[in-house]
Amino acid sequence: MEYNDMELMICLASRYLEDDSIVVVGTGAPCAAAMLAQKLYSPRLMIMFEAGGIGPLLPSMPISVGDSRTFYRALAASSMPEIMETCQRGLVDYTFLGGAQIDQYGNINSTMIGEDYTAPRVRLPGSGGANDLGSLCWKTMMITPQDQRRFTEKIDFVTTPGYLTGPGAREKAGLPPGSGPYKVITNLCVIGFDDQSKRMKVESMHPGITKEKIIESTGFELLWSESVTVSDAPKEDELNILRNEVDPYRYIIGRG
Amino acid sequence: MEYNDMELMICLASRYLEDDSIVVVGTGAPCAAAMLAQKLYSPRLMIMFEAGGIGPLLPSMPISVGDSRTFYRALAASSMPEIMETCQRGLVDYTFLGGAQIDQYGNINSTMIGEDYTAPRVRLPGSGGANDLGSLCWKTMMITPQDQRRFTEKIDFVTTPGYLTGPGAREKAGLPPGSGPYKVITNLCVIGFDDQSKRMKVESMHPGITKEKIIESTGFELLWSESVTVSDAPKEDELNILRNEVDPYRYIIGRG
Amino acid sequence: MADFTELLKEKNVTYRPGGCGKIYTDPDADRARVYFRDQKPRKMVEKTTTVSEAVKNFVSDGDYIGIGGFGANRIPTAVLHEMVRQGKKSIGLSGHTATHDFQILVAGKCIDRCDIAYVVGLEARGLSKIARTAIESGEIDTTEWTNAALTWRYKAAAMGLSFMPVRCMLGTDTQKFSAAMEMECPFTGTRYLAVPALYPDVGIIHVHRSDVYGNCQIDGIMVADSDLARAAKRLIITTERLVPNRVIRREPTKTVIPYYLVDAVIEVPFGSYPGNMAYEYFSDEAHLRDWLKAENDPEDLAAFLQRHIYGVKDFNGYLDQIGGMSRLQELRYQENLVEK
Amino acid sequence: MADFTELLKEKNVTYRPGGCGKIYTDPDADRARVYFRDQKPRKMVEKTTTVSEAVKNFVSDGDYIGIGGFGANRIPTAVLHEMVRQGKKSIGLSGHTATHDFQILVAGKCIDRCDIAYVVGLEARGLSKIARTAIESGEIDTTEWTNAALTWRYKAAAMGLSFMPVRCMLGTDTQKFSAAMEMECPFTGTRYLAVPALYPDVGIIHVHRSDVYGNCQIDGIMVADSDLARAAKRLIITTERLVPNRVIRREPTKTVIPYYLVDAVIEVPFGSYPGNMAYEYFSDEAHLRDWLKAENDPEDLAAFLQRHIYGVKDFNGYLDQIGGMSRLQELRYQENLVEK
Repeated sequence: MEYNDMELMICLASRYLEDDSIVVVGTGAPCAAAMLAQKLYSPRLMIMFEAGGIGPLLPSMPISVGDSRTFYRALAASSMPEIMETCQRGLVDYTFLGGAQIDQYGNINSTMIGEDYTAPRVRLPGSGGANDLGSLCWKTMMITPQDQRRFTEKIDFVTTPGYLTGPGAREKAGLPPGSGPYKVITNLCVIGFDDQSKRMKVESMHPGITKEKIIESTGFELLWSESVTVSDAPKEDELNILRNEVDPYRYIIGRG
Repeated sequence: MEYNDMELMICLASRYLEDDSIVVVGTGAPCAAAMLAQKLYSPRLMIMFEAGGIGPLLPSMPISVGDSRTFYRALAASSMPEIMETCQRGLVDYTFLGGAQIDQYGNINSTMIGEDYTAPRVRLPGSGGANDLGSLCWKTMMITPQDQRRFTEKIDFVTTPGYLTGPGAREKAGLPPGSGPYKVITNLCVIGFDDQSKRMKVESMHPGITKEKIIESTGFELLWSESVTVSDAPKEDELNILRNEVDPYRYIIGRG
Repeated sequence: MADFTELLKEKNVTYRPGGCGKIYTDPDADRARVYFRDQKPRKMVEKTTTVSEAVKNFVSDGDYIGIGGFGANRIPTAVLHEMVRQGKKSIGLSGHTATHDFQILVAGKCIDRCDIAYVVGLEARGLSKIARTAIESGEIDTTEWTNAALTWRYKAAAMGLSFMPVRCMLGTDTQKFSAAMEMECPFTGTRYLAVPALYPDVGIIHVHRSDVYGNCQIDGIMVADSDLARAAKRLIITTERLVPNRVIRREPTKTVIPYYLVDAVIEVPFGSYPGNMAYEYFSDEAHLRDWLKAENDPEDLAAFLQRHIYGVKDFNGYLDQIGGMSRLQELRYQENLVEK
Repeated sequence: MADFTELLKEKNVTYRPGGCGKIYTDPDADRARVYFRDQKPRKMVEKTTTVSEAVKNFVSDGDYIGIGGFGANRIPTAVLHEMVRQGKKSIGLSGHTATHDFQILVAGKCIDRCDIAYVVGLEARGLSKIARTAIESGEIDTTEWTNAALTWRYKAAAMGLSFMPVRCMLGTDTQKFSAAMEMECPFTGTRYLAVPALYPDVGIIHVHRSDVYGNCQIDGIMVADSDLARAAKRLIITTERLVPNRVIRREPTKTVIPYYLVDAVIEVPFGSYPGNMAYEYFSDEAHLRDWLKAENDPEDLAAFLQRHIYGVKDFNGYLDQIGGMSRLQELRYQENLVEK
């Protein structure tokens, strides 16, 4: 079956969400991935939204992480402090983030492009809850297109901490030990983080994508897993459910 | 009309609770005084209980500050942190405390009698919320029988802060400026606190009580207001409402 | 018996500025206490008024405000429009995912400073051009925070404290442009950022139900509004419905905002429109798209604002403009998953 | 524009022990995080069990526990009796107004240490002689706190922190025999006590409604149970009624304890007896008086405990002893102000 980049990323991301784990997601691709995971792989995946929704029976894709869909027939309709404190307490396994720029340590910029904070070239939406989730959840995943502009040696603003400047830097800054970036899922490959150096390490390349293509789409040096595999392409049932049940109006996958 | 000491103290105390103010009360005499005030003087007096009850329509005297009467048809059934934080935020005007010992600065002991904390001669109930309320509410009132044993130069344990060691001591300790003991209502007199020295100062003597009686019932030197008056005896309507509506089973006034 | 008493020992530490941002509001808990003692309306008296009067009496130029809800969900639109109509100026804003609310106030040029976590985007709907420009141009002064940091700044105030230790922002530029302090735990030595308590001058919250005194119920997620209601020096409530006091007393467990926190109560049906109100009506996505589109051209925007805000008398006039009850009923169907 | 940025400056400060009490539980937030990650039951699976099994599996000798409710209101009596029957030893207790619950555990000689705010009195009912003696004799080691301090120690843990600044206890002997630290605000210099986060090994809470997974509703005051449920490493829930999951999902605003905090769920009708359960049944004052009276004589007490705890198989056996449904119905009438 044919698929676009967005469908590819969502399908691959959905496979990483284990059953019986807790994930805080935003709207868009992350929410689609979590919904797809629930329907195919992890029926008891617990979805939380930062504004307070806990374990809804999502009737459709939310437009906002605070809209009424996020607590439709939910287990609990709580609050923003409740969700953030649940993260800070160490109960949330996964979160999904996006951003305009990302560096080799998984630090993310969603605040501004430019040199001067007081006069940004482009002001972006900002942290919102991204910094909180990336600081406090155990494993941070990212879904993002990959190109030189986004995957850059030095990002203009560290909105959300990845591994900061490398091994030990999160702990030194006071962030909870054991937390940090986990996977980056792009339109080209799946990237993990090297245990020692905390730098990005390619784990699998998507079907038809070459190492060269990945290298030229990245503004810094990537590490490569000793056994780089080819990513499993989206399966028919994944695409069917994604298109027919998760995002029938193509709000998200229409952007791919 | 005849009345006993408990009835006397409750009636006098009720007169100090202004309308449209907020009071946190415990069970017993304080609750009776607040209920009486509501029925006679201050219909919009807002009664809170430390376990979470806010503005109930009390059907009868609560047995516990957490029982269901404390939030019967209440404006809110909240929580202990909610009440304590409302006090800490400075919204609560009055509280009422009791204790086994009290000194000239209004410091109260409800923890233990004896010299050694690890082997008390008598262990008393403890602070509960008393220290919190006496620290965080604006004005602390006390209802207590007066004798040499209770009104003592040095109390065995400062459970709840009065003015501690005198002027400025509360502020120096870090307690919120402007808070502190307000009135002590005993079976003999009504006592305020001297603005300068923060020591107890007799404001009015109950009918038939002499200055000598008060002095010999007190283990420290009392100050005397320049114009000590005679307390207004309990009025007929106060006693009637107290006996018939507030405490018909004489749970509290039966102890007087 | 486990024993951690050894943690109780003297330590010399240094508190260091963790960022170079500004503190726009006074975090002092003692001064807040005195304000609450002297100014908070302890009287349980009727507080119903009009939106126009409430904005006149309780919002002044220069005030710092906090807005209830999240994004375009359960927002007090009527009060925000009225602030624009009355031309309020130099307003400071706490911006934890403020989206359409921010957009309204920027359109009215009301805001000059913002504690910022997320304000220029409308989530999945895209970015607001005017909001973005207001920040890029420096028209609005900003200090960086995160949603959790702002939530916890409210919570510090709601608890009557002057600061709260938090574990977010650490090590990032978000911290560097915040106004947090670096500190450590007195027991464990764990590194924290201390964030200053945020006591807004005015809180504005839209709720499902309130009585005339201001005892309020909210259905669904609370976002940060429980703490905001407690942190705010003055509090304006708009409510879908005014209900008798006995409705409140029937289920006291549901009261999330008690009357003594509230200065003004106004019944505003569909008061979160074009935002979503849980269990009542869904957001009007078409209208929000129209607004975003109008921002592409200053003349279009001026006409749009004239039609929907400046040119109408009040919020009911706005509801007439957008299609009245017919449109609102569509949004109600959408919210309640009714197939038309 | 008001500006408080000058508060953001470097300060050298000293943290000083504020008391000579003991810290019985580990306040470290990082270690708590790891426990929660590795041990908290993330699976939404059926967790119903018996009281006896729950106490066997989730309460060990030496554990430190926190009990829900307040005094003799909404207490998990069945679990406390079972702890006595199983002879649990060396239990630590968080004692914010623990009254009949404390009395039960003291009668069973279960407790050896207590963070104490209020435990020997039964409020208006008078003092428990055995509770008092256990403390006067030194049989139970104590550290002083207040109700608010213990509440805020739970809250620190519930927020995932290792401490919380508080404004109570300052300047008193209560402080001197606590295990608080003296500190000051990084912004304002205001003096605070820091209290250590309290993460109990086990929380035990009685609720009105739970589904089989542990999603719980409580009617009426929450006391400190929202924070206790989040602070506790393990959590045992007894519930007046088990309800289908769809009842929970119908009103998600009412869920105060979500399933992932819960290790065991047991339906125990009248589970707070002889305590009060709001909207269900009033406290049995006659029975509580009998208990207090029995404490005057060791033989009387032994007989009383034999009859009501040791000699019955389970909590339903206890309810039979005290008069069964006839007596319980009287208490229900009393609670609901029904004139018989």
